[in-house]
Amino acid sequence: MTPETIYGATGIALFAIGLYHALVLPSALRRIVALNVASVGAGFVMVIAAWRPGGGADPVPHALVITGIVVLVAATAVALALVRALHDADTTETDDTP
Amino acid sequence: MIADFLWLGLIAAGLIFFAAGTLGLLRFPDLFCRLHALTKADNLGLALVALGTAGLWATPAAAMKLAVIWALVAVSAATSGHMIARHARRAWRQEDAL
Amino acid sequence: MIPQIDLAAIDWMLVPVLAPLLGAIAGFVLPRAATAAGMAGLGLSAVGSAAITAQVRTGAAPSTAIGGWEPPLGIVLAADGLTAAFLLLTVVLTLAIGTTRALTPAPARGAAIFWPLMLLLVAGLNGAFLSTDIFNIYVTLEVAALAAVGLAVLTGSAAALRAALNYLLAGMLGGVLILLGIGLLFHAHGRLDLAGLAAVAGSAPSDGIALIAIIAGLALKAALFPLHAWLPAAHSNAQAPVSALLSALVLKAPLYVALRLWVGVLDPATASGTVLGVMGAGAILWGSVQALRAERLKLLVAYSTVAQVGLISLAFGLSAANPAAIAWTGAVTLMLAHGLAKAAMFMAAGRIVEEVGHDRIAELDRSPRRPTLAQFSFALAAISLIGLPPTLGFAGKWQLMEGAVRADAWIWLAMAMAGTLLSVGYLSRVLVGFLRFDRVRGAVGEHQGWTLADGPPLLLAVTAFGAGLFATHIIALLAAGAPLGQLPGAMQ
Amino acid sequence: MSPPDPYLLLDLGLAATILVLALAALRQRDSFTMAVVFILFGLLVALAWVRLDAPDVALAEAAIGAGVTGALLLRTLRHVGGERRDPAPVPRVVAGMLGLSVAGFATLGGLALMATPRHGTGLIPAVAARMDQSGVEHPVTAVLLNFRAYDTLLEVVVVLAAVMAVWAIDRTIDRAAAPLPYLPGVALRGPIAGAYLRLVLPALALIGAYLVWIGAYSPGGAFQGGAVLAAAGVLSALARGGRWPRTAATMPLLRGSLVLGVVVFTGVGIWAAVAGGGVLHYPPAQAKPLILLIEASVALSIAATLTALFLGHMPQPAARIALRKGTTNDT
Repeated sequence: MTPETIYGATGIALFAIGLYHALVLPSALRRIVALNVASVGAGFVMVIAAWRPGGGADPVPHALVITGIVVLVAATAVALALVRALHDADTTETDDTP
Repeated sequence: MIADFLWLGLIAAGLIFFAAGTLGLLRFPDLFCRLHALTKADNLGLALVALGTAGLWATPAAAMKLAVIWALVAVSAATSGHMIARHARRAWRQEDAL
Repeated sequence: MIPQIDLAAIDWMLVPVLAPLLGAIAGFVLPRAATAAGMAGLGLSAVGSAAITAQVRTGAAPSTAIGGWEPPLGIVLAADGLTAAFLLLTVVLTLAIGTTRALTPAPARGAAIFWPLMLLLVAGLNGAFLSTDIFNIYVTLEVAALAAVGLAVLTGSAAALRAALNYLLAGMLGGVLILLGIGLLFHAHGRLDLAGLAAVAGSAPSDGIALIAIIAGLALKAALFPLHAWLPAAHSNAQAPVSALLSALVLKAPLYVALRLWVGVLDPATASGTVLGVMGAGAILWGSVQALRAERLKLLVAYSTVAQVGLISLAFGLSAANPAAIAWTGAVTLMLAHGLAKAAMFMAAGRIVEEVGHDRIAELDRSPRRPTLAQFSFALAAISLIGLPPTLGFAGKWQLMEGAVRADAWIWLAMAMAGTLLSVGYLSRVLVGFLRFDRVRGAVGEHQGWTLADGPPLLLAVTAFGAGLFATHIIALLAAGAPLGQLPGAMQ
Repeated sequence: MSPPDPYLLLDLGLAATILVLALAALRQRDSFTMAVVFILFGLLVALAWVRLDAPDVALAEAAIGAGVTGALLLRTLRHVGGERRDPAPVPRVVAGMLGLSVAGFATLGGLALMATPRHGTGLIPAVAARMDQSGVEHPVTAVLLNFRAYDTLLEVVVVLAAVMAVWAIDRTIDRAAAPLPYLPGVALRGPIAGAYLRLVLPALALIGAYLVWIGAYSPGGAFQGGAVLAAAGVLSALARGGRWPRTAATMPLLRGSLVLGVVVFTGVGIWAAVAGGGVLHYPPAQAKPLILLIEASVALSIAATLTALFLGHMPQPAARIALRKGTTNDT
């Protein structure tokens, strides 16, 4: 067993956990968190692809994962803004109809 | 070699304080006691870990950075502890008033 | 004396990406000048796209290694006939949609932010069309996805917000799947350039899973049945120009990337082609039935997109399952035809809603106001979507069916025919209403029934209608630079 | 038989904890606990990535994946006061089938990943051979800001697109009827908080700038530094109850900082093309100052962007604030 196999399996497992929960969880907020977990799983696969026993990792996948993290936080922020806006829309709707 | 054991001992002692703080967080009855456990024990634990690490690293630059990190964490923990406690006390008073 | 600029010496490859990007920034910083900045960005991008197409037609196969770094390390932008066709589609659609927007009185909310979002969308799409690097393609698709979500909420209704959230979550899920596939590909092959991957793809055990993940992610973004659930609400609840953008253009980018990967990079197995075909058939049936049942015009048009994406996927599947059929040009012609016709339809539908005041299909014929030109555009676009000669839709379906006949693939042929018949069914529901407009008479001369904003959809509809006459030229352009045979920008 | 490698035991423990935390976050009943566990999850993932020789990625995950995302989650929970369940959850049968297919996909994927040998060299030699022309000494920064600078430019564009989308969403809300977007209850006020901010804000600015500068030599860079600067931005906004400063200059300044990164990045790229090299082809002699210039402006933009994404609403023009003063009821 090497760190590669341990964390590779962790990455795939995290991806599966995130994917499954992103499909079935009943609240949008939680689906967003699940997508973040799945994305970390994909990140693990890339970090594993970069890792070399004895050091000297490949910098390209590292750059890709950093880009992936930034892209995902951007999308997450928009999704959460939508969750807040929907909450506001529902609140005002129920206020209008007694 | 013997010095190394001293530094490792400091880190171990720090970890014990962390464990105690976490135990307090989990077992203490109310929010104020928990805050008490966290802010006090963790700050001391972090100081010991930082001291031990600085000794193992044995360069002035590393020691300085660790000192700054400890100071910032300590100040942040104290402030956030204060904010949480103040918020909780206000919430309490409001409940009493009702 | 006029200074001589050597047009051939200019590197046009990044113009279709950077011009809209700078237009978006100018429009964002100076909201008052957003329209001018937007149209300028689109215009400059059009010039770049035209120049690249001209180079492709001379057989130059233009390509640029950005920053001078060659693959596998650097990112190469390259263009062939397929790229040029989609760049031109983007130019035509965005100029038409932009002009309509500029001619329409601005709605109160979200007026200025429309332009920067639309230009970022164009930058992302053009970036995806030009890129030959799989990770770079992922980033460009994300630019387009976030801009599209911003555009989709501009109507401000709770329904639009809900639809946009589902749209975004589907897009994020697609993005994460693509990212996993890229990770697996890099793990096995240590590179990201399509040309390099084409040479080694399929040699590693994890390539199958990587392919499934990437294609599933793209299918989700392209709303391929049964991953289409987010589409109808997102497309029907947006403002008309935005619906046109989303339906006609944004869906095409993941389909385009899938085509590049599927046929150009990964050697498609027969079974996978059959899977695509089955998904396509499901989409045709489901989308058509829902379109037949839809009560609102925009929802009908949105469901017809589900069915049309199914037809395109059927053509994909046919070209993968029967390489002898060579139907990929048919699939691409269908994509172009759908882009033109669907944009015209959504914009015409928007104008009809504006004039009549609602889009309930059953009551469309009970209005004293007659948006005549918009109805005419809608009808022309419908004829192209159905695929009657001489439209571009006809040219696409002809190639698809000819391929199916040549490959003795009778089931595929039957599915394509069924799709055509069903589209006649749901579109005639609308067209019949148009013809019965005389049931209610308004005061004659009260309203002329058309405005300047009817011009762009009419132009698009006429283009979709008449472009079939130039189908041979379009197919010749598609074949320029031998796309999908050997990828451009391949560095040995 | 050799004794087990203690580091492998550490890896196993860490991997198991990460998986447990992921499941705990997603299946946790209480939304607030979910957010906190998710942050913890991100921090432990960062630790695992340090173990895998990826310190830059670990910094980004800790600062952005755990920090910024966590802050966004908590901010959203504060606004909506808990989660809303969908009226029509996924039926159990469908969920079971989805679970089976995802499990099958993961098993196949895991087996395929184990069966596939890692590519021998990756792009390590390609990067190493060109490091002397890159202008910086840290390979990850060389990839991000030079070899694949186009990706990074588009990445900054993605973040800008997110702000535009969030503002488009903000414009759809009828503020006269809806709850205010601010966070009055969590205001950092009082003498202790004030003293803390006076101490910490300059420290954060210094740390952010240090991370940007050190990126040229060792782990760090524009995104990690920008995230630290964003923390400063969020803290100072919280001191105002989660609002933008109410001055007429806020909006133009903010718009300027939001686009600064893209403008400088594109400007340098086009300048390089006009200078004869091609887009984003820096002359090797000037590569280092150009990269530092781009990094500094990108870090500022990332800070402004993340702050804007956290606050989630547009700054109100001063005139409109005066009009609405009678209706706001924050304390």
